[in-house]
Amino acid sequence: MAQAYDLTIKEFNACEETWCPGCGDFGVNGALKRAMVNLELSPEQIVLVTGIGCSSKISDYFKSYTFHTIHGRPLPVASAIKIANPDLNVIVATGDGDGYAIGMGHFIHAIRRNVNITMIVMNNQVYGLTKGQFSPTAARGFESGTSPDGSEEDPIDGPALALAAGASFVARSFSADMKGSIATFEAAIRHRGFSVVDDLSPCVTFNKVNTYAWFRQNIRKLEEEDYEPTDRTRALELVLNSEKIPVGILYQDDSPPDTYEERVLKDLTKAPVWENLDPKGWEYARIMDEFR
Amino acid sequence: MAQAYDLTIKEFNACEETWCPGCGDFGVNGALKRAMVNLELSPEQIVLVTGIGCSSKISDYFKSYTFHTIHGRPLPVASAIKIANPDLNVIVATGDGDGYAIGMGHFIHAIRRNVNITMIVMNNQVYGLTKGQFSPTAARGFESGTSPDGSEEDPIDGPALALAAGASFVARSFSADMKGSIATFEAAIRHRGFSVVDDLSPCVTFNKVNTYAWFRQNIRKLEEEDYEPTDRTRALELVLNSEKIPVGILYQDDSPPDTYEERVLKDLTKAPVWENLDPKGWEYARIMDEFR
Amino acid sequence: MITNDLAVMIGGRAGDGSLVTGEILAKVFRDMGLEVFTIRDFPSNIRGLPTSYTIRTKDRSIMARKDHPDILLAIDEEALRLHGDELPPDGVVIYDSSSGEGPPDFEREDVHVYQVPLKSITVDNLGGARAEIFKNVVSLGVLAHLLSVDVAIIKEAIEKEFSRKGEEIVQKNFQALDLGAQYADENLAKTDPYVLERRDKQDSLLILGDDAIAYGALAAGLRFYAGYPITPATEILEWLAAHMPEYNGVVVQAEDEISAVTMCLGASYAGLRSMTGTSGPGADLMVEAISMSGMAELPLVIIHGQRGGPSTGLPTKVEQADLKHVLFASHGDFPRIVLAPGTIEEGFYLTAKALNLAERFQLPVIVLTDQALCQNKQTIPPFDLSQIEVDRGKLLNDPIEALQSPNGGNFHRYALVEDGVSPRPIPSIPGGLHEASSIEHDEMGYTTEDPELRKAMMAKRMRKLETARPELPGPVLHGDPSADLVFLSFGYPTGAIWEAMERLKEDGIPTKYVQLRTLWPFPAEEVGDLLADAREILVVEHNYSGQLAALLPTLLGKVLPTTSVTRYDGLLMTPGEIVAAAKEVA
Amino acid sequence: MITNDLAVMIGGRAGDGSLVTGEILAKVFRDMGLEVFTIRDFPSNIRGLPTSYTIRTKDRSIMARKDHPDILLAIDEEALRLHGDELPPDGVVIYDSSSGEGPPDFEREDVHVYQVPLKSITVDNLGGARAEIFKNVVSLGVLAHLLSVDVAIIKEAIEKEFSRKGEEIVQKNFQALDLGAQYADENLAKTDPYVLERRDKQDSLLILGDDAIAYGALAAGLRFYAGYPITPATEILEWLAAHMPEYNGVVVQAEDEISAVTMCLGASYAGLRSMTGTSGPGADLMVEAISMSGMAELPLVIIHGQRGGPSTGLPTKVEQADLKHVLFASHGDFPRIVLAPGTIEEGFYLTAKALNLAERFQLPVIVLTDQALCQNKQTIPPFDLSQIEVDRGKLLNDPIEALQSPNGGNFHRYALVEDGVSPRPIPSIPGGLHEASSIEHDEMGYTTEDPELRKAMMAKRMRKLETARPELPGPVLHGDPSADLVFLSFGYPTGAIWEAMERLKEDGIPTKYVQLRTLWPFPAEEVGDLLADAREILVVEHNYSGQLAALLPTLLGKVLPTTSVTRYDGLLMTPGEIVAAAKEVA
Ligand SMILES: Cc1ncc(C[n+]2csc(CCOP(=O)(O)OP(=O)(O)O)c2C)c(N)n1
Ligand SMILES: Cc1ncc(C[n+]2csc(CCOP(=O)(O)OP(=O)(O)O)c2C)c(N)n1
Ligand code: SF4
Ligand code: SF4
Ligand SMILES: [Mg+2]
Ligand SMILES: [Mg+2]
Repeated sequence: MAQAYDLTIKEFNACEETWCPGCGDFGVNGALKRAMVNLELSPEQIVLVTGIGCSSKISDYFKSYTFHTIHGRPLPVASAIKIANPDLNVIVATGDGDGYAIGMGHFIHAIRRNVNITMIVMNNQVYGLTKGQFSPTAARGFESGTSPDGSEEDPIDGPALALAAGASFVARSFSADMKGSIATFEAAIRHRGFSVVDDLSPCVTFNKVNTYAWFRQNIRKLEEEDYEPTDRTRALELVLNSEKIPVGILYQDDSPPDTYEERVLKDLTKAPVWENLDPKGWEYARIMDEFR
Repeated sequence: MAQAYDLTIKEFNACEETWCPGCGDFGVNGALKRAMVNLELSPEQIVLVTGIGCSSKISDYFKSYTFHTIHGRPLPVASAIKIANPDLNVIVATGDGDGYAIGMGHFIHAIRRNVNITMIVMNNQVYGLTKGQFSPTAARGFESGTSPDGSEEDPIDGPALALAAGASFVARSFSADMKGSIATFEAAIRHRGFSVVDDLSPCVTFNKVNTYAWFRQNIRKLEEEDYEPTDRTRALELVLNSEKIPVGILYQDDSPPDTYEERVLKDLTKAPVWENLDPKGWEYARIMDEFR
Repeated sequence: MITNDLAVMIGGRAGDGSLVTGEILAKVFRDMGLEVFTIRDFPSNIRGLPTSYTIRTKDRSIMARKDHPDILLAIDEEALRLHGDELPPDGVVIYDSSSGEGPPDFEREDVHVYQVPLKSITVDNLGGARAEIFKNVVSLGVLAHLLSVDVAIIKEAIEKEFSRKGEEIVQKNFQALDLGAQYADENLAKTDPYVLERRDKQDSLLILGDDAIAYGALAAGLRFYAGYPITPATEILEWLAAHMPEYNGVVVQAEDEISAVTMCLGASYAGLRSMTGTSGPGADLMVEAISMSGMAELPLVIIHGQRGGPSTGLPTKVEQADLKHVLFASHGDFPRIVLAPGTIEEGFYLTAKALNLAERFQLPVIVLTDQALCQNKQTIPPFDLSQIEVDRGKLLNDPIEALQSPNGGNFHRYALVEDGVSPRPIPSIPGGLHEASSIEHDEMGYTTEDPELRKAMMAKRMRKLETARPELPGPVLHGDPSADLVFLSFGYPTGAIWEAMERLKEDGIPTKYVQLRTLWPFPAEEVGDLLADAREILVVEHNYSGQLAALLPTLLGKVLPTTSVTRYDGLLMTPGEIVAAAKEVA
Repeated sequence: MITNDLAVMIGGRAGDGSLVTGEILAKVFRDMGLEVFTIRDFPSNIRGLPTSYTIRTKDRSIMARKDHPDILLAIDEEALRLHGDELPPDGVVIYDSSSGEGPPDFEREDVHVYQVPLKSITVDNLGGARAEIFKNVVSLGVLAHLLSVDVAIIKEAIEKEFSRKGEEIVQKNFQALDLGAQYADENLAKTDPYVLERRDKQDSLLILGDDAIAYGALAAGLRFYAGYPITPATEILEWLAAHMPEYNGVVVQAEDEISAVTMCLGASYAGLRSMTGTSGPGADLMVEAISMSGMAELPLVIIHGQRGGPSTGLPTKVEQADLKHVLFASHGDFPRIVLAPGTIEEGFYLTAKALNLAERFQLPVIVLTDQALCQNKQTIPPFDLSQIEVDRGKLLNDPIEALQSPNGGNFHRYALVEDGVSPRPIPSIPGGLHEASSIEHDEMGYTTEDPELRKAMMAKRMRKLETARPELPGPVLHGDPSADLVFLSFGYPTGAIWEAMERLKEDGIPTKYVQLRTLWPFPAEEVGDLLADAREILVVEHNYSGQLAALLPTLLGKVLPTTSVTRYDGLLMTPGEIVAAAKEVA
C-alpha cells in the first residue's frame, strides 16, 4: 500500500478546530501532523482512534482514517484495529478523563498486551468537555465544579502506572514545546510496541492553575540532562520522586520487539483483513470429524 | 457499638466451604478469621465485600455482615460502605480476575482515594470459577482453555501497580503460610488507609504450574530478611526485579494517616449513617433563597 | 402592542458571555414580577460554536419553547444567519452594525432591525483587550430601553451575578449597560410592538431543573451521591458537591458510572440514602448494577436525564429516546419502578418520592427526565417542604433480638414475607448479620440453587411491585375531561402540550392530556380508564420511533387509536407543532 | 419391554468424574446408531456440590429433557436422595452398596434397585489413592450389562476419551468397566424393562451447542473473536481459541466485556468479521457499545447465551429472561437485529447468517440463545457447508477513485443512500478516508448538530431495518397448520414443544407451533397471519414474567388470546408440562 511520498502538513488538515483559542490541544494536533510528515506516513496509512472529550475531538481535525469512539474505549478499539491490520499506523488520542478515569482498566491491560500502537493522552488535569471538573490527574485541592472546596483525591501519574504495568515505551511531552513534542511523537510511533505519551496540554478555560506559565516553571526537560531512558526502576524513581515534572522519553525498552500482534499472527505480512472469506477457499469440513 | 470480647474463630464460621479440597482459599478464610480474633473484632463490626469467583465465595463461609456483589465491583461498593460508616471494618476479598481484570480500573482509583479498607486478592493466576482460563497474573505461556498453546500476554503484578498508584500499604502473602498470612492480614487491617494484600492462593484444580510446591521454591519471605518496607521506590524495585517472589509487607506508608473518609466527613464520630433524616430536624428552607 | 408575552433569543457563541447575559435577563424578568422559562440550545463545544439562549416571559406560568423567538439579540452575523428566519412578522433584530454595513443576506422587510454598533461601543468606551466581551451587556441596555425596562433592576441582577468577581467587573458591566441604553435612547426610534409591564412581585424561584432534582433529593434525606460528569446530569453532581457537606452528606466523583452506581449500592447497604445521576451512555454502563439492586434488594435511585442519541449522538440536545431502555434494560426478571417528572417542579417532588419508594420497596427506582427539564430554568412557586416525608420502610437500625434466626444462624434478611418486603438491618446492628447477595439465595442470603426456594424468592421479589402500586404517582388528567381528543405523554413535552391545549380550546377544539408520572409498573387500569372514550390519542414524545406509542398495546393490554407526534432533531417541541398535529386529526 | 427410549441420569458431584462418564455414555449410544440428547445440570461450583448429567437416547431425534429419568446411576447417597423420587414406576436405580446397607430413606417399591458395591470394587481391585474415581466406570459396566450394550463399543469410546492421558489410564478404565459388567453378570438378575438395540449407524455429529455456534461463525468467515469467560458462553471462546489460529484468525481474551465488544468494533472497522459472546451480566456491560455499533454503522455480532438471573442469579442454569433486554437495551433509537436459534443445529446456521446480516446492514446483530442450547449436546446430521455463504455487503477493499468526494474532502462514508446502507471502505484504502463516529455526523463522518442533517441521518439508519426485513429468517410453522391451538416460542423450548405436540396428537389434540427465529425487527405480518385463526396461543418461555407474552400486543399490534406457559426454577422444561398446559385450554 506504500506510495510515493510528497505530503505536507496541510494534507493532514480536516475540519477547522473548535477548541478554545490557546487550548493545548492545538499543539498536539500540530505536532502530530508534523510527526507524520517527518515519518513519511500518508493519511491512508494512519488510523487515529479517539474517545470522547475536547481532546478526542482531534479526530475531526486530523485527516486520516479516524474513529471517534465512545468515552473511555479507544484503546480496545485501537488494539483490535492493529491486530486486524498490522500495516496500519494506529494512534490513540485521548484525554486524562477518557484515558485515565473511565479508561483506566483498558490502559493497564493494553500495556500488558503490548500491541504496537501509540497512545497520546492530552492531559489537562480536568474534564474539559463537561466544563472543568477535576480529573484523576488533578492535584489534591484543585477547585472545580465538583470540588468546590478543592479535590479530596490524590492524583495518579499515568507514566508511573504505565511503567509498573510493563510498558515498553513511556514518555511525557509538553504541548507548547512543539519541537520536543514532535520528536517524542515520532519516537513513540517508531517504537515497536505499545507506546504511551502523557502530553501536558493546558486547558486555558477551566484550569487556571496548571497554565502554560506554571508548566514552564514546573517541568524539567530530560533532553537537557544526562538521562538514559533504559532502566525501568530508574524511570519510576524519576516520575515518582522528581520535584519537577520530567518531560521527554522516560523509558524505552531496548530488548527486541515483542508485540502482541506478532505473537498471535503467525505471518505478519498476511493480515487476516486481506483474506478472501469465500468458504470455498477454506477447509472447514474436516472439523466435523471432531464431533463424529 | 463495642462489646465485651470473647469470640473464638468458630464464631466466624458460616456455611461449609465448597472449595475443592486443597484450594488455597481455605488458607485465606482461616487466616482471616484468626486475624479477626486476634484483632478482637466481632462479626457485627465487620463487613466482608466480595465479587464473583471461587475466591469471592468466601462471603458464604465467613460470618459477618457480608455483601456478595457482582463481578469486578467489590471495591467501589466497599469504599462507599466505609464512607457511610467509618466504624465498620471493611474487607474486600476478591480474585485476580475479579480484582485485576474486570476490576482493574476500580483498583487504581480506590487506591488513589485511600479509603481505609483492606483488599485481599486471592491470586491463583486463573479464573477458577469459570474453569481455569488464564488470568491477568498468569505467566506468558500458561496453557488453559483460552490459551491452548500458552497465553500470549504478559502478566501484571498487583503490588507493583498498587505501589505506582500510591497505595499506602502493600503486601503479599502465601495462603499456605498461615502464620505469615495472619500477621499480614492483621497489619493490613490495622493500617489506616487503603491496604492491599496480594495473596498467593493456589488453585489445585486448574493451575498445575503454580502449585504449593512451586511457590515454596519461588518465594522469598521478607520477614527473614533485613527489609524495611518504608521506601516506595525500593519496594517497586523489589517487586519488579526480584528473581523470587517477595512475600510479606512490601510497603507501608509511615506518614500520618490521611484517609478519604477523614477528608470528606468532617466529624468521623458522626457517621451520616446514624442521622435521623426526618426533614423537620434539618434546615432546608433557606436553600430556596439561592433561587430567589 | 404585545404586552408581557415575549421570547428573547440571544444568539452568540459558546463561551462568549451570551449565556450569562441570558441568565441575567431571566432574573430581570422574574424581578419584574413576570414568569420565566429559559431554553439553552448549546453545542457540544466550549468556545466558538454558535449557541442560543432564549428567555420567554409572560404573566402566566410557561414551560415551553415559543413557536418563534420574538426578539433576536444577534451577537454576531452567524446568529442572524441561523435564526433570522425564525422571527415572526413584526419580530425584532438587534444587530451589531460596527462593520458599518447592514446585515448581509438578510432581506426581511417584515421585521424591525435595530442596528447598534455593539463592538465599536465596547472597544471605544470600555478599553482593555477583552472589551468585546461586553457586547452582550450593551445589547441588554438597548433591549431595556426598547422594552422600557427599568435599568436599576438589571443593575441589581448584574451586581448579584458579578459581585464575587470584584467591584471593577460590576462597574464595567454597569457602564456597558448604560452605554447600550443611552445609545438606544439617542439613536433608535421604537417601531416594534413589544413592551413589558412590571407586575407585583410574587415569591418565586427561578431554578434550573437539575438543581430542583438535587434539592429534592437532599431534602428527602439524601446523604450519598456518586456520579460521573455527563450532560445533562452534571449540574446535579455539582449542586450536591456544593451543598451536601453542610448536611453531613458525601458526594463522590467516581472514576466512571459503574463505580458511581455500585458505590450507591454500597452506601445503601450500609444504610445511607444514596443516588446517582447520568444520561444515556452512562446509564448503559449502570445496567448490570440495576439488576443487582433488584436481586440484592437494595435501594437505588438513578436520575436518568435523556439527551440525543444513539451513542454519543447529540450530547447537549434534548431527546426522549431512552424510554425502552429504562423500562427493559438489564438481564433477568426483577422489580423496578420508573417515574417521570413532567415539569421542573415535579422533578423536585418526584425525586424525593423516589428515595422513599426505593427504600420502602428495596429496589431500583429510575427517574426518567430529559435535557430540557434538566438544563432549563423556570419560575416556580417556592417548594412546599412540608410535603417532603422520609419513609425508610423496613430499615432496622436498632439492635435486634427477637428476630434473630432460631438456629443461631444469620438474620433472615430475605424472609419470605407476604408483601415481599423483608426487614433490612444495616451493618453493625447486633443480631442482624446476613449476606446481601447478587446470587440466588436463601432467607439468610446464602447461595442456593434449590428450585423451590428459587421460585419462592423470585415470586417474593416480584410481589413488591404489587405492594408498591397503590403508592405510585398516578397519571394526571389535564384539560377537558370529556374531550375525546387526548394527548398522552410524559416529560418535558408536558409544557408544550398545556400551551397547545389552550390554543386549541380558543379554536374551539376541546382536548385533554393524560400525563404519565409512573411509567413502570404501568398504571394500566387508570390510564386505560382515562383513555377509554378517546376517539384519537395523540402520543407526544421526542424520539424517532415513537417508543411510547409503540409500547402502548403492551402497556395497556389493548390497542387504541393512536397518532404519534414526534420530533428528533434535538430542538424543543413547540406548542404550534402540537396544535397542528391535533388539528390534523380533530 | 421398553426399547431404545431411555434417559439415564448420572447423579454425582462436581468434579467427581460423572461428567466424563456421561459424555462417554452419550458417545456409546450414538455409536450404537441411536439419537442422543444430553442435559447437564450443574451447580456454580468446581468440586463437591451435587450435579447430574442425563443422557437421553431414542431412535428419533430428541431435543428435550424427558419428564422423568428412567435410570439413575446414583454415584452417592445424595444423588438418590435428590433424584430418587423423580423415577417413574418401573424405573431403575443403580446404587453403591459398599457400606453394606441399602439406600437410606428410600422406600419406593415400584422401582428396580440394583445394589452394587461400587466403591469396594474399585478399592479392592484397582488400588491407588484415587481408585474411587473409577466408581463411575464400574457403574457403566453394570449398566452395559443390564441394557445388553456391547462392552467393546464402550471401550472404543473410553479409548478415544482417555488415550491422550496415557495407556495406563485407558487400561484402568477398561478394567473398571469389565469389573462392573462382570459383577452384574454374576450378581444381578435383570428385572427392569429397558433395553437398547443397535441400529445402522448414521453419519451424525454429537455436538455441544456452543461448539456449533463457534463453528458456524468460523465457517462464515469469522476472523476475530474477543470474549471474557462467562457461563454459558465460555465454550465458544475456548473452541475458537483452539481453532481460529489455523484459519489465520485471532481470539483475544479481553479484560472485561466492555473491552471485548469494543475490540470487535475495532476489528470490524478495520475490515475483519468479528464477534463476541456472553451472558446476561456481560451483556449488560456491552449495552453502550451496541448503541455505538448502531450509530457508527459498524457490524457487530453478539452471541447472548441466557442463564438464570437476575444479576448473578443462577449462573449455571437455564433461563430466557433477557428477551426484553436484547430487544430494548441501549439508549437512543437505532436499528438492530435479534435472531434466536431453536436448536443446536440452528445455532450453527443462524450464527453464520448473523455475520452476513451484520456486514450487509452495518448494524448490531444479537443471537439470543440460552444455557440449554449452549451447554447441552445433541446428535445432528453433519452440517451442510454449501449452505454457508459470505456476503460482505457494501464493504470496499479496493482503491476508490470515482467515489471520492468532489471537494477533495473525505469519502462519503455515511452517504444518504436510499436503502440506508452506505458503502464502507476499510482503512488503508486510498480514496476511502473518513471518520467513523459515535457522534451525529455528516456524510463524511464529521460531527454535526444541524437539525436537518440529523433528521436525514436518523431516517437513513432506521431505513436499514426495512431493507433487511426480506432477508431475515421468518417464523417456522410446525405441526398441523389447521390446528387452532397454537404454541408460540423461541429458543430451547422448541424441542420440548415438538415432543409435546406429538403426544398431544396421539391424544387427538392437533396443535401447531410458530417458532420465532427473528425477534427483531419483529415479523409482525407473517406471525400475525400464522396466528390469525388461533383459538388460544400458548406462549412458552422460560422466565417468571412471561416476557414474550407480555410484549406480544406491541410486537403484533393486536391483542390475541394467549396463555403463558412458563418455568423459572432453572431446570429444563419437559414435554409433559407443556402437554398438561395445553390440555388445560384444549
Ligand atoms: C459513558 C460516558 N460518561 C460520561 C460522558 C461525558 N463526558 C464526555 S467527555 C468527558 C470527560 C472528558 O475528559 P477528558 O478525557 O480529560 O477530555 P478533555 O475534554 O479534558 O480533553 C465526559 C465525562 C460520556 N460521554 N460518556
Ligand atoms: C460481568 C461478568 N462477566 C463474567 C462473569 C463470569 N465469571 C464469574 S467468576 C469469573 C472469574 C473469576 O476469576 P477470579 O476472580 O480470579 O476468581 P477465582 O475463581 O479464580 O477465585 C468470571 C469471568 C461474571 N460473573 N460477570
Ligand atoms: S475547554 Fe479546555 S480542553 Fe476544552 S477546548 Fe477549551 S481549553 Fe481546550
Ligand atoms: S477451582 Fe481452583 S480456585 Fe476454585 S475452588 Fe477449586 S481449587 Fe479453588
Ligand atoms: Mg482532560
Ligand atoms: Mg483467580
